[in-house]
Amino acid sequence: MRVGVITFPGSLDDVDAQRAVRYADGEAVPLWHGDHDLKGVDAVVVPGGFSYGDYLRCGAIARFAPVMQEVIEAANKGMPVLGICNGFQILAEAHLLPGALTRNHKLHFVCRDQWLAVENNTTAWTTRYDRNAEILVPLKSGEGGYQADEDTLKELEDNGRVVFRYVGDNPNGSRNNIAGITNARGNVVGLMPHPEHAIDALTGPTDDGLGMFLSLLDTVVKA
Amino acid sequence: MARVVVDVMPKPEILDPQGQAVANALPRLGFDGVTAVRQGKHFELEVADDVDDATLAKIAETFLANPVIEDWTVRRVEA
Amino acid sequence: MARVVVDVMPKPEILDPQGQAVANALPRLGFDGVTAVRQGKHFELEVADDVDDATLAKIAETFLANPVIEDWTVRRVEA
Amino acid sequence: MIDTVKNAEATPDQEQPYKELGLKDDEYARIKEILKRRPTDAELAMYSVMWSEHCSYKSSKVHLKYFGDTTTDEMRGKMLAGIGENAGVVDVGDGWAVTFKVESHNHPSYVEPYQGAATGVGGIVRDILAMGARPLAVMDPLRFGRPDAEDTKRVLPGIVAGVGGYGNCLGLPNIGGEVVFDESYQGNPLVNALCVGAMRVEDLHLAHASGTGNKVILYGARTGLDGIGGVSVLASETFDDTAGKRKKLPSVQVGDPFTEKVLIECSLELFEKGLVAGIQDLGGAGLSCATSELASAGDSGMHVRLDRVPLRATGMTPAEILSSESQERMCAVVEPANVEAFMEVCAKWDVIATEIGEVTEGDRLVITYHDEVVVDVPPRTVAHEGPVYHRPIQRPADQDELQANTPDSLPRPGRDELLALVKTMAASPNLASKKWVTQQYDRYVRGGTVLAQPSDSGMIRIDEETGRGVALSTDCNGRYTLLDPYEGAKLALAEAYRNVAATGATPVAVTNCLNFGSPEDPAVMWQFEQAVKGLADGCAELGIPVTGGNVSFYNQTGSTAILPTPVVGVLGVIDDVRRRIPTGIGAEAGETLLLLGETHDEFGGSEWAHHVHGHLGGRPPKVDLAREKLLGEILVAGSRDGMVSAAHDLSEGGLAQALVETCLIGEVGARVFPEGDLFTSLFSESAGRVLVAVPRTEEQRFTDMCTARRLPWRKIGVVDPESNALEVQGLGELPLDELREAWEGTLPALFD
Ligand SMILES: Nc1ncnc2c1ncn2[C@@H]1O[C@H](COP(=O)(O)OP(=O)(O)O)[C@@H](O)[C@H]1O
Ligand SMILES: [Mg+2]
Repeated sequence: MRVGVITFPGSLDDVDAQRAVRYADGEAVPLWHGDHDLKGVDAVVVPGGFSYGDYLRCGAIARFAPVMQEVIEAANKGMPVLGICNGFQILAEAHLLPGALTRNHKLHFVCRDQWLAVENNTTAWTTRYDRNAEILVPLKSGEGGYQADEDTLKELEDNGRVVFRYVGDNPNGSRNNIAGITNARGNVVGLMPHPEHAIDALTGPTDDGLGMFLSLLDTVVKA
Repeated sequence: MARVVVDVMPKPEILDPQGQAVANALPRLGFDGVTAVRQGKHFELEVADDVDDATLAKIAETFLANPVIEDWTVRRVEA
Repeated sequence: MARVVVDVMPKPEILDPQGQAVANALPRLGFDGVTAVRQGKHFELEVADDVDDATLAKIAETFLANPVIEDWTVRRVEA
Repeated sequence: MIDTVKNAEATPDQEQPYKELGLKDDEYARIKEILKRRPTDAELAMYSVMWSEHCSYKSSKVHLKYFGDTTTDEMRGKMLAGIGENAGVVDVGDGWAVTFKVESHNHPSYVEPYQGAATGVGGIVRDILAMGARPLAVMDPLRFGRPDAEDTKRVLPGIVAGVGGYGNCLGLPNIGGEVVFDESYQGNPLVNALCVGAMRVEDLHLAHASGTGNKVILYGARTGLDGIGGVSVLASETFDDTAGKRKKLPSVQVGDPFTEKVLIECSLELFEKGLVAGIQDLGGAGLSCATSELASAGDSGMHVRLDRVPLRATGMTPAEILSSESQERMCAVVEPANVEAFMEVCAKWDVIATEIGEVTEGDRLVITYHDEVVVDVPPRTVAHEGPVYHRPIQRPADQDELQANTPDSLPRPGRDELLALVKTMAASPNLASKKWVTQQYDRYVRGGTVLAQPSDSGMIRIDEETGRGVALSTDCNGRYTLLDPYEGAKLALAEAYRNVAATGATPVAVTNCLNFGSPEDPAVMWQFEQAVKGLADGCAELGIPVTGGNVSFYNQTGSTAILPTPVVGVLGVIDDVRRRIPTGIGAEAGETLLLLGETHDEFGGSEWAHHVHGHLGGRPPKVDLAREKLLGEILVAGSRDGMVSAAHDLSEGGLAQALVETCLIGEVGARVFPEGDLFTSLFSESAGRVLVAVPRTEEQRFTDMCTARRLPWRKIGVVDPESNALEVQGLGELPLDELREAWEGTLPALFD
C-alpha cells in the first residue's frame, strides 16, 4: 500500500501522517504541493497544519496548489482521500466535501482529547471500526466549527454521510456535533480531530486512530 | 492604479462568535447602546487600471470569500 | 437605531502577513494586476441613536483596534 | 543626505542625539575614542542598540561571570557549547546533542500582548535554529498581576493566544510553562519563552564568519520599519523636508509564524546539505547584531552592502535598515562554491535570499550604502566589548524587617476547617488548573510528546529508534526569592530539578531567565547578585552546569520592582521515554502512596499565607540540594526498575495540592493518613519532597532502597479505584467531581 502525504508550505502534521501510514504497514510517499502527479499512490492523506499560514481562510490558498488539482481528479475517480484538520478544510474549500469550517465558537484554539462516535463504518477509511464505536483522539484546531446550510445537513444526515460525531460537549460549535463527513461515494473523508496522533498510547491518548489507516489497508487490498 | 475595497462578512444565518464576543464585552467596558455587532474582513487592494469589475468580482467570489458562509461587496474608492 | 461601520487596518509600517499571503497567492491563481493587498477587520455595529461620535471613536480606539499597530476609521451608514 | 564616514570626518562637531538613543556621555566619548572621530548615524544606531542593557549585559556581566567561575571541568563534561553562544548545547547520548534556552519578551507583551508574546516565541526558536538544531518544543513561563484586575483580562488572554498562535502555527508542541499571579507584575507581566532543539553532535553550527571570500547571505522576511523605536530620532534628522518628518515608530513587531515555519524547514535543509559555514539569527538589534556578532566571533573582517537588503518600506535610512527588528530573518555565511546551491534551496521554499556581503581580510566591519561607507568599525567593540558596569549593591534596608515578619502569628485553621481549605487552596488562582491556558496550545504535533501539561515536566522523544528523550521543567517562586534571593534561586533550581527527576529523567543542564527590576536600584542589584550566586552555587552542588540564559532588567512599575524572578529551566535526559513516570495515579490496581522527604513547619512565602492572609514575610523553606540529588537518584532508579507507577513533586500548596492533582489527573480516588500536625503536613511547603505511587508488589523493594540510601519516606495512603473521592483519614472526604470543579473552574470563571 503506497499512501501519498502532501506537504504544503506550513503543513505540520505531515510527519505524523507518514508515521501513521508506516504503523499500518504502508509506504508513505511524500508529495510536494507543487507536484503535478501523484507518483502512482493508492491513496492520499491531506494532513493538518497551517498551509500558507491559513491567513485568508483555512485551506483557501492550498486548494489551488498544483497537487490538489491531481487530488481532485483522482478523488472523483474513486481514490481514497483523507483530509485531517487543515486537510479537511482544504477538501471543503476544494469542494470535494460540502460545507465549511469556521472559527471555534469560543474563539480559542482548542487542544484536547476528544471522544468521537464512528457513525459510518463503510467508508474507505473506517471499515475497521464497529458502527457507533467510540474512539478517543486528539482534537487541536482554532477553526473547527462545521457549518453547512440546512439542505446540505439534511443530505448528510439522511445518507449516513456523517462519519464522526463529537461525544459530550460540543468543542467548537459544529452544526449537529459533526466532527467528520464523507462524500457520496465514501472514498473521501474529512475530519477535524487527529487520528494520526492516536496511533500509540505513548505519544497520544490511545491508539484508536490507527484503525483508520488499517481500514485503508483493507480498502486498497480489496480494490 | 485603482484602489479597491472588498468587505467580506459572515452570512446573516451563520453564527458569528467574534462579533458576538465584541457585543458582549462592550457593556462590561462601560459602553452601552451597541445592540449588535458582526465582524468580517476588510481588504484594500491596489489594482492596475485594466483590471475590470468582472475580474474583481471573481477574485472576491472565488478567493477572498467563501460563498458557503460569507457575503462580499466590492467597491472602487478614490485613491 | 444607526448602523456604524468600523474598519481596522494594520498601520502601513507594520507587517501584514495576511495581506501579503493574499497578494502572493493571486498571481498563482491567474489573477494579475493586483499589486498590493492589505487585510484588516470590518465591524458592523447597530447602535442606539443617542450614541455619539465621540463614544464610537472611543470604542474603536480602546477596544476594536490596538492603536500601537492598527489604524481605524468609523463611519455611519444608511440603515 | 546619508551620513557617511567621510561626512563624519568632515563634520566632527555635529551634534548627535546619543542621549535619546540611550547612550551616556562617557559611552559616547568612548565610541569617539574607538573610532577616532564622531560616529556616523548608522554607527551610532549600531552602538546604541548593541550597548543597551538588553544586548550588552552591561550591568549583569560582572555577576554572570560567576557562573563560569563555579563550573568545574567535570560539570562541563557534556557541554558542547555554553554561555556566550546563541544557546547552550549538551551531549545527551546516542550521538544526539540538545540545545535549549529561555528568553524574556516582557515589555512588548504588555504593550501588545498577542504580538509581543508571539514574537517572543519566534525569537527564541530562531536562537535554537541558529545552533544548527531542529526546534522540537516550546515552553512559556508567564507571570501576571492580580487575576481579577481588568488589565489582566486584557493581557493574559492576549499573551496566551499569542504564544499559542505562533507556536501552534510553527508546529512546535508546547510542553510546559507556568502561570503565576502576583500584584507586583500588574504593570509588568513576564513573558518568558523557552525552546529546545536537537541535532546530531557533528552538526553543531556556531555563529562564526571565518574564511575570507565567504559570502554573507540574508534570508527570510523583508526588512521593514518594525521595532525601530528609538532610532527614529535619527530618521527625523535626516529625513525632514523630503519625506516629511517620520512619525515616532512603535517598537512593536508583528510576527509571521508561517514565514518562520518555512524559514525553519529551509534552514534545516541548508544544514543537511552542508551549505552553511556560519549562521546567526536576527533578533533584537537586527542586522547590527547579526553582522557585528558574526564578524566579531570569526577571525576576519566583513563587508556588508546595505542597499542590497530587501526592504518592505520605502525610504529607509542605513541606520534604520541596521536597527530594524523585522522578524523571521536569518543571516548565513556561505562558501562561494555553495552560494548557488544555497539559493536553490531557498527558492524551493519560496524564501527570499540575498547576498549582502562577504567575509574580508583584516578585522573591520565595513558597511556601505550605494558604495558609500556608512560604518567602519572594529566589530568586537560593538558586539563583545561594550561597557561594563559595577552597579552599586545594597541589601535593602527593610530586608531584616521582611524576614522578621514571619507567618508564625497568622491564625491557622482549626481541624474542622482543613478539608474545606484543601478545596479553597485548589481553587486559588496560583494553584488552580492551568487547563484554560494549556488547552490553547498544541501539545501533540510532530508526535514526539511523551509528557506535557499537567505533568511535572514536559518530555520529548528525540530518537524514535532508541526511545531516547529529554525532560524539561521551568520554575521560580518569586515570593521565596524576595524573602531570600540566594536561597530562593536555589529553591527554584531545586524545584525544576525535582520536577525533571519526578518523570524519571536524569537532570543534566540548566538555563535561566533572570527577571528583575532596575539595575540602577542598589537593592535590585543586591537581589540579582544574590540570586546569581545562589543559582551558581546550587548548580555546583548538584553538579550540573548553567549552559545559558537571559537577563531582563527594568521590570518595574514606577519605582516598584517586580518580585525578583529568576526562572530556572532544568533539562534532563532519559534513555528510553517508555519508562517515563506519569503524574496521575491509578495506572495499576492497588498502589501505595509514599511521601519521600521530610516535612517541617515552613510557611514563609507559602501559597497559604499569600492566598488566605495576603501575607509575605519570614524565610522561605530550607533547601538541601544533597537531599534533592538523592531524591532524584531514587526516582530514576525507581523508574528504571519499574518500581514507581506515578510521581508528583510537592511545591506550592504542599501535600494537599499534590494529592488533589494526582487524583484528578489520574481520575481515581485515594485514602490518605497524614501524621503529626495536620495543617503542617497538608500545607507546609518544605522542599525536597515527592509523592510517589508504587504498585503493592514493589512496595517492599522500593522502601528498602529508600531506607538503605537514607532517604526518609513514609507510607501515607493508598490509591482507591473504587472511591471517587480524596479521603483524609480523620477529616472526611472530598468527592473528586467537587474537587475538579474547584480546581478547573477558577481560570474559566476569570477569563472566559
Ligand atoms: N503557561 C503554560 N504553558 C504551558 N504549560 C503550563 C503553563 N503553565 C502551567 N503549565 C503546566 O501546568 C502544569 C502545572 O504547572 P505548575 O503548577 O506550575 O507545576 P509545578 O508546580 O509542578 O511546577 C505543568 O505541567 C506546567 O508545565
Ligand atoms: Mg511540579
